[in-house]
Amino acid sequence: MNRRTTLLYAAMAAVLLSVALLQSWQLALTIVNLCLISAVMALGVNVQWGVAGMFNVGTMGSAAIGGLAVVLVSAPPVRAAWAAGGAGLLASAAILVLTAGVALAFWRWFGSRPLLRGGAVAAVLFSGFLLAQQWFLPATAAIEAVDAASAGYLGGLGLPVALSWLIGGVFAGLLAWPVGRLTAGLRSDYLAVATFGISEIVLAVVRNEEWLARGVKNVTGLPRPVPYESDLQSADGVQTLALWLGLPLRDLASILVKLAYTAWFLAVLGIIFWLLERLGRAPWGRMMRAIRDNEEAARAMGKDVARRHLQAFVLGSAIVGIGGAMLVTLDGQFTAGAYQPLRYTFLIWVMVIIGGAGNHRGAVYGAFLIWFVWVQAETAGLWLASAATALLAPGNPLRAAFEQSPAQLRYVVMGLILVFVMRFAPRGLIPEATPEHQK
Amino acid sequence: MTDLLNGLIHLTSMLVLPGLAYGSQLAFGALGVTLIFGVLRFSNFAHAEGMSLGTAVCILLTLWLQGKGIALGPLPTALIGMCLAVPVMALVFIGTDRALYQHFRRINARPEVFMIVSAGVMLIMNGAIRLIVGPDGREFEDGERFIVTAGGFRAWSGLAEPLVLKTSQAMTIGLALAVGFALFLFLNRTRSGRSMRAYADNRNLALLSGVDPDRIVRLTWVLVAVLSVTGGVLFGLDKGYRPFVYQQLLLPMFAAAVVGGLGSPLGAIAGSMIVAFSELALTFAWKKALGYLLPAAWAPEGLMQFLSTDYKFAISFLILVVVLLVRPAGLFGKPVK
Amino acid sequence: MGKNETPPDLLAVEDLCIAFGGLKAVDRMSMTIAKGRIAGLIGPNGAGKSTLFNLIAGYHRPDSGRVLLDGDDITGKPPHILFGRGVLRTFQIAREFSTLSVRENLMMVPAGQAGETFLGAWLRPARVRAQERALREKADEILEFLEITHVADLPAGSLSGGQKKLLELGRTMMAEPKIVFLDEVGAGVNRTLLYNIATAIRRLNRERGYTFCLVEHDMQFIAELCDDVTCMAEGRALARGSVADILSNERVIEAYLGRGRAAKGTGAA
Amino acid sequence: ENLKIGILFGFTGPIESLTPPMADGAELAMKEVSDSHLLRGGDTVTAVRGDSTCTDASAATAAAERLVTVDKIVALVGADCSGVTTAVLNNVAVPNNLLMISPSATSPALAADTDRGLFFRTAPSDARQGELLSKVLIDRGIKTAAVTYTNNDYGKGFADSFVAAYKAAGGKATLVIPHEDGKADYSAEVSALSVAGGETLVVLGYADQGGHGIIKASLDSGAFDSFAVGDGMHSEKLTADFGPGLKIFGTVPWTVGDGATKFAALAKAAGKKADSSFVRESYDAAALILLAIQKAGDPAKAAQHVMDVANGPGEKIYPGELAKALKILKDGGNVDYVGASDVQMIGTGESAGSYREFENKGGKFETVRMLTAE
Amino acid sequence: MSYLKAEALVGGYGGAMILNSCTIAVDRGRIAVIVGPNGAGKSTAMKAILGLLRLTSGRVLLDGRDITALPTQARISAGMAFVPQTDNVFPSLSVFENLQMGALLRRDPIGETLEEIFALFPILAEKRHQLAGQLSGGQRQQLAVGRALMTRPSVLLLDEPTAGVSPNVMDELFDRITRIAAQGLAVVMVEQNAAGALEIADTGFVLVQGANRFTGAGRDLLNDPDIRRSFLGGRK
Ligand SMILES: Nc1ncnc2c1ncn2[C@@H]1O[C@H](COP(=O)(O)OP(=O)(O)OP(=O)(O)O)[C@@H](O)[C@H]1O
Ligand SMILES: Nc1ncnc2c1ncn2[C@@H]1O[C@H](COP(=O)(O)OP(=O)(O)OP(=O)(O)O)[C@@H](O)[C@H]1O
Ligand SMILES: [Mg+2]
Ligand SMILES: [Mg+2]
Repeated sequence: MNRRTTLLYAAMAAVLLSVALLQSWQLALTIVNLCLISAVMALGVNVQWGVAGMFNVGTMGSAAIGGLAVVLVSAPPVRAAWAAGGAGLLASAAILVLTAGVALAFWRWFGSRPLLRGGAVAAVLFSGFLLAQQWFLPATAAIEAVDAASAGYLGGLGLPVALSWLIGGVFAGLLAWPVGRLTAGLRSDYLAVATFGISEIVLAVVRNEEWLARGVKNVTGLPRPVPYESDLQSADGVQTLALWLGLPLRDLASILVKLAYTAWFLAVLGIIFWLLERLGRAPWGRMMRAIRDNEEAARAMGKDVARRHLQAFVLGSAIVGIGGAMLVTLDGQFTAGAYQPLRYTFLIWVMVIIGGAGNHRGAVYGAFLIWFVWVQAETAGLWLASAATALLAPGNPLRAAFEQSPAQLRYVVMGLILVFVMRFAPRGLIPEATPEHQK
Repeated sequence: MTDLLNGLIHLTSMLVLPGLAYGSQLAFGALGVTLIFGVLRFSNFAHAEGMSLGTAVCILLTLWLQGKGIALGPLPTALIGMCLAVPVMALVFIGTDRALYQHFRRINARPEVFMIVSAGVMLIMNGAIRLIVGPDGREFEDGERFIVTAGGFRAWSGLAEPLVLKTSQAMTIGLALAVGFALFLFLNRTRSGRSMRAYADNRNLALLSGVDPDRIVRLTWVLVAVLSVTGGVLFGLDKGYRPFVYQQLLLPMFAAAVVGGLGSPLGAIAGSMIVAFSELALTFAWKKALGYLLPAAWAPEGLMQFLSTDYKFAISFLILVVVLLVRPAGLFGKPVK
Repeated sequence: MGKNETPPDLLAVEDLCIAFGGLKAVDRMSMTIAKGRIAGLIGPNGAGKSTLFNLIAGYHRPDSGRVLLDGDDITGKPPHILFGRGVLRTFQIAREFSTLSVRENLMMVPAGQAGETFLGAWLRPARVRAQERALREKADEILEFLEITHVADLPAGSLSGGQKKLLELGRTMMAEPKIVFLDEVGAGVNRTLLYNIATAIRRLNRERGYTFCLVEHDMQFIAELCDDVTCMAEGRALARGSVADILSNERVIEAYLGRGRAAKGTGAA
Repeated sequence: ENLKIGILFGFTGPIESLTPPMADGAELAMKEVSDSHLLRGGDTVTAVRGDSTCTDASAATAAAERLVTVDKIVALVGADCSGVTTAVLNNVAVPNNLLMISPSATSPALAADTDRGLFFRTAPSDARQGELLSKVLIDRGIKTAAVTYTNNDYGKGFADSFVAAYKAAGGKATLVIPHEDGKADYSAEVSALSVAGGETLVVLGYADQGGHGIIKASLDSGAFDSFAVGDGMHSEKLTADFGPGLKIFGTVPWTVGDGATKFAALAKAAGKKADSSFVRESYDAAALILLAIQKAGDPAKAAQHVMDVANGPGEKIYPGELAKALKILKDGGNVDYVGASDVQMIGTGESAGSYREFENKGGKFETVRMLTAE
Repeated sequence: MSYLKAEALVGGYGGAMILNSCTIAVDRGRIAVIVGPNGAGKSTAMKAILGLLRLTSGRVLLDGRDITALPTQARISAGMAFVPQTDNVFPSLSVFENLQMGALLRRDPIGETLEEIFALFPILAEKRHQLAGQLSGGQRQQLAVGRALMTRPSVLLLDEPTAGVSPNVMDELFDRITRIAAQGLAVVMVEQNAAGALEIADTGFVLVQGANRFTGAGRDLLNDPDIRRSFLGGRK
């Protein structure tokens, strides 16, 4: 780690510490936890963009799938719903699988006659789709009717929630695989539009398929991997500790819970970071940089570019999925409406860019910095607004506009930071180390 | 016979006209996107915000004009406001370029860098819009709203199905086609247009051929200002101005530009129509139309919808992905290496 | 195979065709390259030489025809598969990995590096390190050979046009291929250096048994290196034979060399 | 002493155009109390705003955490959207024993008993309003209707209960589809609805979001000319935009004693917007908090008294009468807060309230009749 | 006094100096050829003459006027034309449009020049509607030279115009360059095909590590065995 990096990290730590001391420990820890989760997501994006040069702006979709995994793994199962529609759902799934198989077989058979092949496959897919719907629609209707206000979905498996993080990664990776297969060869603009679109489609499914995770009605009360504050408050050890520290019991319990989360997230981030650093320093990293520089030449040098792209794409998406799962766990709920591109794609991208694309240390740093700014911009905005408007006359419409919406300044602040960093440190605050850079 | 007419009128008013109008509205955006991509070589994420900002400026100017008692008779006053807003926005765009993009061009930054910077610009413009007009919606349409009204048409034709044509729709459709074609001619037939394309292709060599790069950049932004203000205002007239609705157009706009082939004006128009019509046609409930057009015995029971409207977004992307896989350069794009 | 010459054919092209739009860039082209030989491919600009290379190396799919390597059909196989089978090509317009250092440009070439897989990178650091050391030594040798050791640590993007060509050649030396297709190695390379390259090619051919196929417009270079030469024009083979035969072939002179040159006798060794 | 009350609404995000008037409404109540100097020993009340973003649970949690631990608020008006409200309730309010009253979170999931009696809402219950709206349609003799709802928990819950009640009463919902707020174009939705047909279009959305777009597209294409709406669409901006002749009717929480009218007068006097969605509920949420504090004496215990002040028995309290209520409570009396939206808490802290059937008459929304649950 | 004179140029790309006091001069009607090893700075010297490179010291004179401070654009309008070594066509413009771009600054009819160029490179006439990006390497090179000739320049700078061009066309090209120069153009040409180029050169510059090593008449350099061996690749 060079001096600049150390200095920047130290400054970040100092800022967080000052939040703890000047504002409150709870707030500081809340921010840190989110920073850690953001860092995981940023690492995922960094694998795709910084390392493989793939402009994937479908991060939101991976995060949502990761979050969905938490519901499917750790929520308690709704047996009544399974009884009502489980069979129908499985039947339609079986039909879909069968359809895919038949379609594949036709694809092989009619290999030499493209028109016939296309027609046959389309016909098979279409009729399979219609057939599956015969079971699917009544089944989902039945499921959604089961205690619609609080259930109305299949529920999960009731497994430990930390396991769902891993599964979340796997889910996101599995989704990324076909997406990557389809889009990995596209150039950056197209890849951007395509992945953006696909993530919107994923979200449309999550929002509208209620039997899966209650759609827009949200799944709340998901289990957590840490104790509840109220349990801690009544624990003897905690009470003694509170007395000893001279802290209100309620504050201490809340701090302890947050610290427990911090420990979990730190561990996950640490493992992912280590694995990625290792990969980057190995010939894999060199190969990826070569591919990023010139795909065609890499291909001529025997590198299977499509496969490598897919590899990075899936790996990155899986990491984002893990981050998404951790986030849902921390919130304790899965909110389909919460997935907005500005928050789950754009913000993560800003973190990577500002931190320094291609450099995992930079990405992590960017995540800390940007999440901090994102959360604190509101306070800063308030302060800025009052500072700026102090100069304006009370009746001034500009002043009114400022005072009305300090929260809005959050976006402007983000835009300004982004533009300034790009302008004056285009390779980020902690740039990737390459042989002497040329324009 | 009346059934047939009713069916056709139904299709026209529910599918064809909305499709054309929506397609044309997309087309203005897609043309801007495609032009910026074609000449300045980046995908401008701030484009939708630019349209919104242009419309906001136009609304302020229109209010001012209306306050002075200026009107255009049957046409909306906003048309004058629009003409006044174009130079303002041209200045805004050129200013942004001077402050930001110019630097990145100079250091020969990768296209992704431009995209990212434009995302920053998007946020800043977003803030500017809030300052100027706030987040609330506004109606600023005046003049004659309809060319053909539902009641008027029913009374005139005696048919059960209504036909509606709005002034703003008619203007949008007409202008989109005209502007797209003019842009095509400009780029291919004029010296300036050719210089723009040459500049896009190989900046260094363009310089060596005597092209003034600054002029090209200015010219591009002026054209973009014309396109985005016109498109933004027409959209606002038709749907009612809401500042942040334009963001929602960004994606279909890009999809349209990509389907048509980034960089190709005719492609942008074709792509917009394809996106608009596929969104509408696949989620269209064909029940009524088929009921009119088919013999009574065959009249369908269900809605005859291919896909529920929940997934209409998915359609443009499905098309997009298919086009990208089959013809990566888009329908009108030229594959060049 | 089938001809009864002593060295068997390593590569055979049979009736290859490809059209761009209406233009038949390669039009029923057939040729063979014998194992261990240095074959020359010449022809006027636009004859289809680079396109033929692209077809053989898997960058385009032919409309019809076959490419055989050692008797196996390799038509339309993607480049990275061909690389694995020992088929390598360089580009007419050099394509370096611009942000990698020159040395890294060489080190990335060999296939099957343990550190290129997830498991290798994560679990077998010792093996990766050993491989890297060996690669580095090899790369340094090549840099020395090409006289570009002084730029070893610069990003390849900042090399001069000719240096990039050398790097391109250096990469093929890292790969230990069976057959190398060199598309105009000579264009833009200083002639003194070019003849050193010729020596290198000869040595690689003699000592390591690489087969070469090269496109070049410098007749002196062709004359010095090639065992036999094929002349292409308008997408098909115009003539084939020894260097001397080809250089005095009327049709070749007409289509390619030009009268003046033939008269001056430039290039005839 | 100066009491701080938090206001946590989505000042950025999808419903940002609704939230400023809502916050104004809540602050109106706080100012009223503050100016009366009757709260406990003459306490003043200050509002501290925070941004819930409406969608981002993490940002909302952080903002709430800041309000609680840094600004030291004693109770919270908010949050707005159900998702963030649940997150704030579970992650901040419960651990910190903080009273929360939301003016707009309507998700039934919030009625669960994990809230430790800390959470209430003045928002009308979707379920009840759905039934009433269906009654309105049936009583008007409308037997077929197409339905579209905003695709969130509010719209979805509302639509579910409306459709169920409508069917039970013999009506036919020809098509029930969601619409996303903030989209650019609604012609596909409207054309599907139009083909499905129906005498009227039921729009369960927001007046300055997708609902506006749906009505505009319907009028423009001639698909529907009559609209039935719920509380989210109760805004005379619609008649301002689409002309005074717009055929629109629907239900909205209202008070028998004209609490809503009184509130309108109050807001007008203060120069604030009264007829935007959830503004009255916000005023009521803040008022309830303050009255409960007065009754409890200690803000930490206020939650236990919310039901008392909301449901009476006692003197009925309307907007603008908070000083009177404080006085009564101070003297040991009882109040029954009615407020601007006829607050009536049922079960685990939901508002039952009463509703009015309104209809557009020449650009003004006028009461047709009051509706009360049987 | 030479028509074009670059004196004691010193400069580089940021870090190390690439040009270390290099001097190039050529008169109207004359051809100057620069040769030297790869990476010697030949292309860089060309860029410096055109103002594409910031100089640390040295000056460029055109017709006795100091143009060191002029931007590239002004030099182009002053009659300089340049064919870069790489990226020397507009790939997504057609061949015809590429040539039109060459004549961008001209206000007189271009038909005649066009005919001349088509006569010189018949392949360009044949492919006039094809995109330049789809040309073969040698065809591209011909187009690049054609584009520069379209400007009707007074100074023509060519960076390896014959790289990848087939022998018959190369001979034609050298021929044509001689004839063009004779019409009163000053030509500066970087060439690796030194044998061909020095043959027609009036002056030859041998550049090594950014500095002039030898200067002399083309034929003299060609016949000097030392120079031949170390720079021109002569064997015999
Ligand atoms: N993508 C393409 N689209 C259309 N035409 C093409 C394309 N690629 C090549 N061509 C044409 O095919 C012909 C053969 O080109 P190729 O590059 O193979 O020539 P070459 O023999 O390598 O010539 P050179 O010696 O100039 O490099 C040329 O006429 C060229 O214009
Ligand atoms: N853009 C650049 N940035 C940094 N260094 C550069 C750049 N371009 C060239 N160089 C360096 O400058 C030196 C001279 O380059 P130049 O292109 O002038 O050589 P040249 O004499 O034209 O060689 P060649 O005959 O191979 O074209 C080389 O060592 C090269 O590495
Ligand atoms: Mg070639
Ligand atoms: Mg050079």
